[in-house]
Amino acid sequence: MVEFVDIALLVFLGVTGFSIMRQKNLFAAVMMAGIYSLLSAGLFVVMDAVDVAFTEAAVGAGISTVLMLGTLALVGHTERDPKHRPILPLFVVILTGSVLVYGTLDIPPFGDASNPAQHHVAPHYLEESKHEIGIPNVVTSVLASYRGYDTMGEATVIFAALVGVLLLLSLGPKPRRVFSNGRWITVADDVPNLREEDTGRSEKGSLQSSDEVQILEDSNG
Amino acid sequence: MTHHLPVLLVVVPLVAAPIAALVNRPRISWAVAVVATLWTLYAALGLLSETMAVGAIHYELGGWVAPYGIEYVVDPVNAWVMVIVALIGALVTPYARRSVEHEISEDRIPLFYAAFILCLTGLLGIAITGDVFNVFVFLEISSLSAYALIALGNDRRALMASFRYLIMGSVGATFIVIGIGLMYVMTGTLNMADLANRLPEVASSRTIPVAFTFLTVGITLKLALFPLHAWLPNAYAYAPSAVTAFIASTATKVAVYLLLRFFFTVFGAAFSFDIMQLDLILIPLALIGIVTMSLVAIYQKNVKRLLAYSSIAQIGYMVLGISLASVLGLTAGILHLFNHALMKGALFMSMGCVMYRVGSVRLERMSGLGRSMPWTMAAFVVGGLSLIGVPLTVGFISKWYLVQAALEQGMWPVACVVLIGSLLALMYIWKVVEVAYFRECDPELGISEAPFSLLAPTWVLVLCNLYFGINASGGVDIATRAAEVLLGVLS
Amino acid sequence: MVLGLFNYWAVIFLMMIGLYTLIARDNLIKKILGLNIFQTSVFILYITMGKVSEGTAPIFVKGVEDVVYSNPIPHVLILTAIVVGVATTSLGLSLVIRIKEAYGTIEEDEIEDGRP
Amino acid sequence: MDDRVILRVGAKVLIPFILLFALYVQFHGDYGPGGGFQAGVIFAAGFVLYALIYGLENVKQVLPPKVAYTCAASGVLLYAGVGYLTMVLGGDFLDYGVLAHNPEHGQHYGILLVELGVLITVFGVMVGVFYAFAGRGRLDS
Repeated sequence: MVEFVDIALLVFLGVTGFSIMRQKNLFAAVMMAGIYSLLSAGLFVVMDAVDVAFTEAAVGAGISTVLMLGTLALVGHTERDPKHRPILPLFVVILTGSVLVYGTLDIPPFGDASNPAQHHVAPHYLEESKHEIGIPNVVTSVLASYRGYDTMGEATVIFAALVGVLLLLSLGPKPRRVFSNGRWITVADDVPNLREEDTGRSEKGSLQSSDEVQILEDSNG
Repeated sequence: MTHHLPVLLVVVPLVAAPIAALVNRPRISWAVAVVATLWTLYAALGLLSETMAVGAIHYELGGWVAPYGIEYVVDPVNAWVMVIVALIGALVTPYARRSVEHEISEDRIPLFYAAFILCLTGLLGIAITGDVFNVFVFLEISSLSAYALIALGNDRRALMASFRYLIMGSVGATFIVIGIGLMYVMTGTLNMADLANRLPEVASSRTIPVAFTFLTVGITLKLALFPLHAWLPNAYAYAPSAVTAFIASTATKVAVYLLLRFFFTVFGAAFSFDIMQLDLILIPLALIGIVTMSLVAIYQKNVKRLLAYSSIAQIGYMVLGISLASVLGLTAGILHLFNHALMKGALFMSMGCVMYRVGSVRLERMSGLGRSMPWTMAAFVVGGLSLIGVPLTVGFISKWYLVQAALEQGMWPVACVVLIGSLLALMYIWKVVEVAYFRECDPELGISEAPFSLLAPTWVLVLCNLYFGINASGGVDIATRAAEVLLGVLS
Repeated sequence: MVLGLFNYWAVIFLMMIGLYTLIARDNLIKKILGLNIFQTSVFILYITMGKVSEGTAPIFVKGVEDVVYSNPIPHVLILTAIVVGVATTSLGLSLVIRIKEAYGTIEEDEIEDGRP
Repeated sequence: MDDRVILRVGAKVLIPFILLFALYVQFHGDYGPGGGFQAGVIFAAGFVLYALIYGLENVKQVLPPKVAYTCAASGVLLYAGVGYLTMVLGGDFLDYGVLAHNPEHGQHYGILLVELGVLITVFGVMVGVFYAFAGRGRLDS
């Protein structure tokens, strides 16, 4: 029964992933990506990773989707048809995939309890955490105590992401072009649009003194 | 206190970053960054001298013994790398104050320093840890803050450069995660020393070579080794000056360190070079990288881009040294980590001075700068000489060891390519020197010398280039010791 | 075990869909979606490694003894990786917004001047 | 605005329960699935829902952006602070055992505190990132 659910979910995931790749409407693709996350959360439950499933559902189908939709509202939601034939990417992907498949040939089969991964460090957590920490959820024990330093790093990573997002979106000069009432408006600016396109003009006024020669050189440099 | 030094090295800047963000005043955030970077320099030097005296230092985080918890391990190899990162950090921060005020809008400055300290924290965390998954976590701290810092460049191309770096960097990191996973499933551990013990049993399986391949590809993406370098030139060229100076001299060095750590400590030299025959792939790639990237550098019109291509070529020298897998070759590679940080730091910082006064680092805007900005251009010339490998500079020392290492194994064509690389470096450095010294400047522009607070850190690095070039024994001793530790000649 | 290596191969297929979308598509949003698929599939790979058949979630329940638990380590690692993934996504998306504002497009091949 | 009565009333009813559920997830994390990260995301989701229904400006009055940023930074500080505290008390960094006489109790306190740190950080980051995305591209913001 479990195997059946597992296979079904994997098939669904494959179909969803494939249609995200093919989908030209980005709005639909983002919704599909949310579904992809939910399906993988389901798969995590089947494979006993309830904490991971919870997080994936909250993050992948929740926060990520909200952020993606917020972005689409600003950048538009249709993808242009690709211009070139993707032969090199296909080659890279097939090569990477076959190397990985080759690598799995000696991996212990799925669910094998004699897998070395199940024998060295993990049993220590499963047996000793009762006495050493005394919390029923082993995942919490490992996350917050045995590997608590990783979790501090994780908190720092998302803090770094906030710093980055604020630097890029909330602070600094006001955008020259904004999306308002369903269309793009170029906010009044004394420099004509074409010129600012080609000079890579600085956002800060102080570096504006770029002459015409540089403009031409820059664009083919 | 000394017992906690390894962890304090990392967590002091880690705490300084949110503080710098919270105070939200440009000058105070800057001061926080100065204190944090000076502390890391002090701690890194302390760790280096201690590990040279007593051997490997272990620190158990959370008080859990090694394979069950995460541990920090300091040995001459990573202490050396941490000194490089901390030294450059401690010099770039004072330099950054005026440079950043000039290039970045005021409301962004506090968070700029927060991101800057986070980047430093991440790099130090990668270097010091003895746990492979912890590497990934700190790798992402440094990468995410680096993407944000690069995107702050004034040119809009900085945004696209940052995005490319983000995509390539994330693919690299995910490859590393796949490699770690495959190692874990075969051994059941994430601790580097433990992995080194348990990997030989399963090394004959088909999984471990694949794990090795994924780790290598992932790390080479991060360090921009020749065919995987596409993200690097624009990222270095359009990032703010202080950011380029910092990232160019530290981020790729830490990636090279990771390569060293995985090849020699985790997998062991025997597996990496005898079974996987890594040298057959890496030596040609390094050689092609040195020649082609130096050639591309000659045709650049933007000097920061020129130096960026030169960096890719220089990474070739480091990888070459590692791939020779001998004590001499590793010594050359490890020495070049430090020496390249010194020279590229000095070069990019002098370009920051030019950016400050001229507002551009394009070649045609630099005519006559030798007269109007004598100290800046003199710094560039010394850094350039070091890059070429002229005697009495650090560049000479690492090239000397590299050529010796190649000849030791009878690879005289390799030695020739190293010398050709020097010639090409001479050509691209000369191009800049020619414009700066032998062309008239426009007196109406009224360009004056860069301010002292920019020149002083630049010249400290320039003097380091000369000092360690003349008095090389200290650095060579540490590098040799590190090479011996990696090869297991000496425990 | 019926499944054997099927699970691994299916996951590798998913990973490659993500990687392909990331490399082959010019649209920057598509690239980020591809990255998300790639990373999520690597998460599945890890969790697959930790599954023990007939096992249960690694949470002790009072009075229940002699149960086989699945391996908690991959779960912990992936919790961290998910957070890292959403951090990368949010930073990438904010870059996409800035690129749209600066260039007026988010198709990579139309953004010509960024090329080396 | 009046045509969205169901949404407005529905949200008003739901939001307290969402926040309550977040706290449940936080404190039940020791016994079942959940913990600081999930709780932080759910807590933030409550505010995101409020913003979607009542508008960004209104939610910014309830929770000013500055507060969200401060949360994000102080969560990291709290987590690292626990590490410093254990160091002062004579243990290694993040060795919660020294926080109480009985190491097991110390572990409980430590885990409680660091999970709280994660909750605060994640909540602050998620809300802050949402503000940044939602506030971009508006002439009035």
